[in-house]
Amino acid sequence: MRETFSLEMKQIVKQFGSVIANDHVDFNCKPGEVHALLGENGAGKSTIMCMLSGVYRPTSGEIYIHGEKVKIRSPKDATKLGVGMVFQNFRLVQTLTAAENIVLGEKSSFWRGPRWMKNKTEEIDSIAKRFGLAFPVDRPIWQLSVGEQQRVEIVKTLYRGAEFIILDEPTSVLTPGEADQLFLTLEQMKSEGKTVILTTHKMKEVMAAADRISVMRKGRMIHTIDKSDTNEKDLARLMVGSDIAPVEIQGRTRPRGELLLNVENLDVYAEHGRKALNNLNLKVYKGEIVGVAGVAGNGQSELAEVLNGLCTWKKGKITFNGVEIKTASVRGAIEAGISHVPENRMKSGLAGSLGVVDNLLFKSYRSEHRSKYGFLKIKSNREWSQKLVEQFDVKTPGIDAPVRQLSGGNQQKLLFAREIDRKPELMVAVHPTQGLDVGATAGVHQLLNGLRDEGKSVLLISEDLEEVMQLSDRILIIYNGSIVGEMRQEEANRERIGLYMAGIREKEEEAV
Amino acid sequence: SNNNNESASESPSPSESAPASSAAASESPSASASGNGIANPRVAFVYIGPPGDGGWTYQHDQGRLYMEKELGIKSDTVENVPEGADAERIMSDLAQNHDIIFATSFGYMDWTLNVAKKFPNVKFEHAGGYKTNDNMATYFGKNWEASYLSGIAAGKTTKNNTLGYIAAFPIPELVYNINAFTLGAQSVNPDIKVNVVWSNTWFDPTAERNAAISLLDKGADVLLAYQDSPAALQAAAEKGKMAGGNDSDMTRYAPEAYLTNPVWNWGPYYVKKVKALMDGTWTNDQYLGSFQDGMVDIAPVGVNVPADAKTLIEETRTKFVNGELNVFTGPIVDQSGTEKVAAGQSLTDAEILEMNWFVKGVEGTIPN
Amino acid sequence: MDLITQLLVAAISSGTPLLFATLGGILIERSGVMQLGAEGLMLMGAVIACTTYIHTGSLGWTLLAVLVVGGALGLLHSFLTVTLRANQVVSGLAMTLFGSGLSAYLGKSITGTPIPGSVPKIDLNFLDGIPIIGDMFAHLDILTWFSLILVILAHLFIHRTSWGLHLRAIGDNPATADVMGIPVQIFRYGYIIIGSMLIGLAGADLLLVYSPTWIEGMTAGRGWIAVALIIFARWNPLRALFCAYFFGAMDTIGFKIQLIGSAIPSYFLKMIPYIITILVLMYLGWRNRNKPSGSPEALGAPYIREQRF
Amino acid sequence: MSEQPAAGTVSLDKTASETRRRLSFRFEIDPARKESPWWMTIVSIVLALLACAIFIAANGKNPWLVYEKMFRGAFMSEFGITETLVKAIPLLLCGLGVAIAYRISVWNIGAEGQFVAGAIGATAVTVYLPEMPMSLTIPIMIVFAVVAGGIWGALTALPKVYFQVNELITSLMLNYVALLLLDYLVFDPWKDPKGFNFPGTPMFTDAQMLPVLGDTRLHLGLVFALVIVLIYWFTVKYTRWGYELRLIGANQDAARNAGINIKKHILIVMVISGAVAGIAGMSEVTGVTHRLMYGISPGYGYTAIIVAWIAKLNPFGLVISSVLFGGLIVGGYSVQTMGLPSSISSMIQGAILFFLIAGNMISKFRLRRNG
Ligand SMILES: Nc1ncnc2c1ncn2[C@@H]1O[C@H](COP(=O)(O)OP(=O)(O)OP(=O)(O)O)[C@@H](O)[C@H]1O
Ligand SMILES: Nc1ncnc2c1ncn2[C@@H]1O[C@H](COP(=O)(O)OP(=O)(O)OP(=O)(O)O)[C@@H](O)[C@H]1O
Ligand SMILES: [Mg+2]
Ligand SMILES: [Mg+2]
Repeated sequence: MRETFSLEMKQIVKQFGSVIANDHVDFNCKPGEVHALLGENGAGKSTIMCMLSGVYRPTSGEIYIHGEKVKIRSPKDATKLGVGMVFQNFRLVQTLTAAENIVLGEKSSFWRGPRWMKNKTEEIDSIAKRFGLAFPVDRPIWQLSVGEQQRVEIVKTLYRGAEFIILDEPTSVLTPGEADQLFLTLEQMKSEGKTVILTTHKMKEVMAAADRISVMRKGRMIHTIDKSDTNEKDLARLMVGSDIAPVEIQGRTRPRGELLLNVENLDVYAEHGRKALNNLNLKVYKGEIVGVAGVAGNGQSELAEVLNGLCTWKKGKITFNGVEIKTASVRGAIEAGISHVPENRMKSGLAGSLGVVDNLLFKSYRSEHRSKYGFLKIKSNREWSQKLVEQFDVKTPGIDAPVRQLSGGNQQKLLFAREIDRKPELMVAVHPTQGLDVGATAGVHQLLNGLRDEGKSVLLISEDLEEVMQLSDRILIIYNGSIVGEMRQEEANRERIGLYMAGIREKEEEAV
Repeated sequence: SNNNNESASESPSPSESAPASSAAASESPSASASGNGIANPRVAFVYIGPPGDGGWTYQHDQGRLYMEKELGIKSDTVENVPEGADAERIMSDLAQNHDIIFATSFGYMDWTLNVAKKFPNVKFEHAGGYKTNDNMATYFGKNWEASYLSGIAAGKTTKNNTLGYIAAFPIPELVYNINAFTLGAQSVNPDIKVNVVWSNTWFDPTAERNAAISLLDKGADVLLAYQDSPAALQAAAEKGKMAGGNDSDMTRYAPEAYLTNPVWNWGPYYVKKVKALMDGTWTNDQYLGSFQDGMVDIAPVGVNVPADAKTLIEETRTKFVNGELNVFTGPIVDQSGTEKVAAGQSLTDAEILEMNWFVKGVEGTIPN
Repeated sequence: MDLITQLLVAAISSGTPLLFATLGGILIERSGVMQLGAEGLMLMGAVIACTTYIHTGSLGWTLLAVLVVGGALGLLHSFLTVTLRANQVVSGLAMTLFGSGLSAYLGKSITGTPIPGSVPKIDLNFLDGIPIIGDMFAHLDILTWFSLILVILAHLFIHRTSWGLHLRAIGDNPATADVMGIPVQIFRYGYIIIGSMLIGLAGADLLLVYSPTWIEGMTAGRGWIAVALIIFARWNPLRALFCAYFFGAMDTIGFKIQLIGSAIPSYFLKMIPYIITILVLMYLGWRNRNKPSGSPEALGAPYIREQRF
Repeated sequence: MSEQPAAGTVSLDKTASETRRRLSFRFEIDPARKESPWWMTIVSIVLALLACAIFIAANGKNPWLVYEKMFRGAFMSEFGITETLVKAIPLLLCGLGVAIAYRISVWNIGAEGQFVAGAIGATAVTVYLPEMPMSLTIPIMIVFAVVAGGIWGALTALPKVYFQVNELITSLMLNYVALLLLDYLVFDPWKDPKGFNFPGTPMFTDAQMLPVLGDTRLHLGLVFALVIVLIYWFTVKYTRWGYELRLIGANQDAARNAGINIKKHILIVMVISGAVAGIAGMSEVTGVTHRLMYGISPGYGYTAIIVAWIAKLNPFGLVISSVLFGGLIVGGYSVQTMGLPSSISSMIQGAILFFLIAGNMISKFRLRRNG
């Protein structure tokens, strides 16, 4: 058996504090295959790949490469063993050029005059061409687009002569078209004898590109199977862990109301002068859920930020509830009744070192119920927090416990408790179910649905197409900072959305 | 170094002496010469810098050691005491278990006075100031006489009639020393100019060095630094020029480049006053020493100073010892040419100690 | 010599200690670790230089001792900030306090004792005739020449060698450097130790060349100036040269102005470099608002491999 | 191009790791551990004293006697205690100033300059409004000191907020500017005309001095400091504004999302930070030196940073740490008569800080057997 696998991981356990991210995971690869590692958010895919690339050290377990037992104690060891990884969050030095990033860590020459760099640049260029991965080699990374950055990352592994190439969720930043291009690259790699490991939670990609598939769930390896022996439905069941498809969302109980939010011709510039929103138009009516789909990095974050008063706009007009919003103000947004579920809850939604009460007070501490004459109403705030914790079923050691001690799902519940308790007119929810298990996800969906049923509105910004299609009354597709397509729930299908996401307009679509 | 003093001082508490202060101050004018002596006086010195500074504090420490040897007693020192509120605390602390405290810097004046008022049974000796109390005396010396002699040496040594003077603070002590130095130089060479820069520090070798280099750049070929460190001398030596320092004999820092300078010799005074305390004859005078009693002197003249300067200095020195010469004897005009001292007249010590004008030939200004 | 030449000469002589310290600081901060302990390190360098020179009379041993002590203190800083991930600001402050205290303590017995000799000079007599260059470079001591060579070496090292590339990567994005096989923690140790040696050497230079007797606190804030110069020079060795010399020239300008007889109080002149520093940084901040600032992006943040972003 | 290692390398590697495995322990940060326990501070201080004892012993002195003398000098008499408190007042006030800035991660090391600015502000009252009763003079002095210190704080905050200039460098540069301004004033326009050119203003009149306790030097500044301690504690804990500070301190991004204007808060906090240090300067000139003079601060502003850090920015902890450091300074001078330099106290302060930060971090680690 052993010879058939070029890579084997046996009984790998990885523990972070009290969290067990990988629980006795077995994983193996055959030489020259594309192996997909499938699992929901938080299943432990990145963790096990990071152990292969030496970034994490296993708590216990063994790794074999070509039948030899090896210890991968650092990324350096991994490189020596021919393992190269493209991380979910790119590992690139922003101030260095693409070429410098690629040759970083190379031992060959101490002196790096212009001659040496020129030779290297040519070498890199030729590799990039061979795999159909073009990018400007001499430009600093901070000037490159996300797609280009990913290509730099891939060329980096190829340049370093990796035999095992790990791509961690490579398509989340790509359009379907770019993803197809990537799959062609994978073919090319395979034909050169490389083993490619692809982690993802998107079934479609798995079926398109993989030879074999491993499915992880909640830190455990569930199953490894050849693509020919399975289908999307089985995989979904394995991944989610039950036959039952995610909770059905009931249809709308009342018709949508009048116009709530109207965004016209909005231009927003992000850092380093990049144009993030480009003449964007958007309408949200009362009592509807509007989904915004799109490839990451097409202006979703800026859209959420601008609606919540976190960034200013150069041009355009925002009207909320019939009143024009003149300046960006978070306070203004909060007072107008806009709620925000930010994309990274621990980064910008919660303060990990503060307790539950303080985290619940975030947006309401200015209100008369929570404070008076500048003083907090300590006692009544605690009672109110206790009530919310019970009402939203947040599992916490106590209302003074630092929220970083809560599990991810409970943190998200806490955040929703805070945002919904304010009875918002509009909730801007960004990736609201990322990292949540099925039950928690269903809970969140129910909450969003509930808001709609009360006549409130939700702007749902998500990369998860299924979620967007399932929840939204209307789906908008954002591309390059503009809304390029709109469709009602009934009209939506993956293919159409995919074309819009790639920036191919309706007319062209019809022409094709 | 003072364990015997320590144990002896265990019992007297501050409360013993402190509450009596206000009453004691006005009680008897003769309190200054207290009747009964102290057989084994506990002596403390408060220093502005470290004894190794090579200048001012070094000389005080030499005086202290001399006193210890002469009288066979031990004394305590506290060094690097800033001229601020810390001085008051440190002296209060010392006053609790010492009989006499020498405060060896001008800037301690007010703090010493405060502490002296609180501890009427302790004697205080303040160097260079003008405020006294029943239990607080001052002492200083006519070092302008020595500056005059240094001026003679410089005047004989300079090749281009340009001298430089690095002055610590624009206080009368510096002003009269600069004037005396200039007059001394002009006594052998009337065309001499003295460039003055203020360093605004007593002791900062790098600043002193920068000041010296600026003067040398300006063209001065002989410097005198009324500072506590030998930095200026070292800088001049590097550039092949000559310089003198202050307070002590600085030959060892740069033998070739050494000019000479006024030196202090505090030992005899310290012996006298501590002995007076032992005898019960201590008084709160304002003592002004001179060549006559040896408190003021001039360091051995450097090897590269012309021989005729040496003899001239010896002769003039004898005149000072005999009291035959006053540096500030007219006619003296100030920088603007106004006559300050008429021919045949001399300034009194009190007038000299308040001097705030430069004589003609000094290039520089006194702020305000 | 005209005033400008005099200022240039003064700039070199009083700027050299600053230059050493700034270069050391640049190496340390380029690796992503803040360095606020320069004042203490410089004082330690000075006191060790003085003690060793007085006891051995040998410049070689003196410099060696300075490097060893500087390196040892650097090791302490790196253990605290790299291994224990302590707050880098506080560790630097502790270094300043500890260094000033310990140096005063160690130097008590040698205070005021002149060192028995001086740093040899390289006489380039053929330069003597040339107006400005001759005055500036004809008779510099070996440490000053070393500092000049070091500037060039540091510049080439950072921008033209593989290790320099590693250094930049470590300071900007240690996680990336790590996955590229660069031993981040070891390099940080190395740069902190080497940088601290250079800062120690700055103190030694101040003592040996500039002001050849030890006194307590003799750096008089030059270490802090060096800390500012690191930022002022924006972590670039060549710019560090000009910035250090600018501050060096400002050291003597007050006296020059007094001698000219100008009415401007010297205090205001001495303020100029500080105010200019702030103004220049404000200008740069405004100009670079749309660009990476040039400061090592991971400066101040300890790196932990398994920590999530 | 491939850097595939030979089989031999791998197996060599393996044996090495096999042997290491049995012996190796890993030191890693335990995420569940929170603050280090309170006794860690005491352990650190004791260890620091032990480490310094080595240096003292190397100097031929008995460390135990030295420490005993320091302790006696600082705490064992009415005089020692009051003097220690006199020193603790500026440390406590400056420490409160920097602590509030550190709470929102603004690294103000400019307390020294803000202290001097406050002292200058207070003295301006004696120069320009000399004839006023105490009941007016002291409050006006406080106002002037607060304004002057606040301006100095704002000068640090404005470049940070509007031009992204690192506050470390601005506040440091402003320290020098303040000290030079002080020099200018006491050497030139404000110099005591009867002071024989000594760099200092005239002595303050009785109406311009803070009342003292009995015949000690302990002055009303202590009350100012303690009142500010209480205000600080109450504000952070019970007010809306304090809540905002806590939020900014815990997570700036989240605070921005909560509608808190961080720039405005940085400005306000820096003004307050400067103002509190300014009060320290005011209380020092009116309570202790009774004149503005050259070298008014022996580095209180810098020591205060450590005082604040050791107290973990806790206002009551600050009271303890400032008294401790006041005692170290006072005790440092009292060991001079044993032939030791007073700098021993900064050596001990530095050592305490080293051990404290090390101890703080070590207690977050735990030893783990390598698996
Ligand atoms: N460095 C870390 N420290 C603490 N916990 C971690 C760390 N990395 C991962 N985890 C935890 O381990 C679990 C698995 O995370 P991992 O990133 O491997 O998931 P994933 O399958 O890659 O999910 P995703 O699809 O969101 O990338 C999660 O619960 C996460 O909270
Ligand atoms: N940093 C931490 N400090 C203390 N306790 C923690 C920490 N992280 C997790 N825990 C504890 O470990 C438990 C498991 O956390 P984890 O995030 O793995 O939950 P989970 O199984 O993913 O739940 P959920 O589905 O809600 O995300 C939590 O209930 C929490 O009490
Ligand atoms: Mg992942
Ligand atoms: Mg979870």
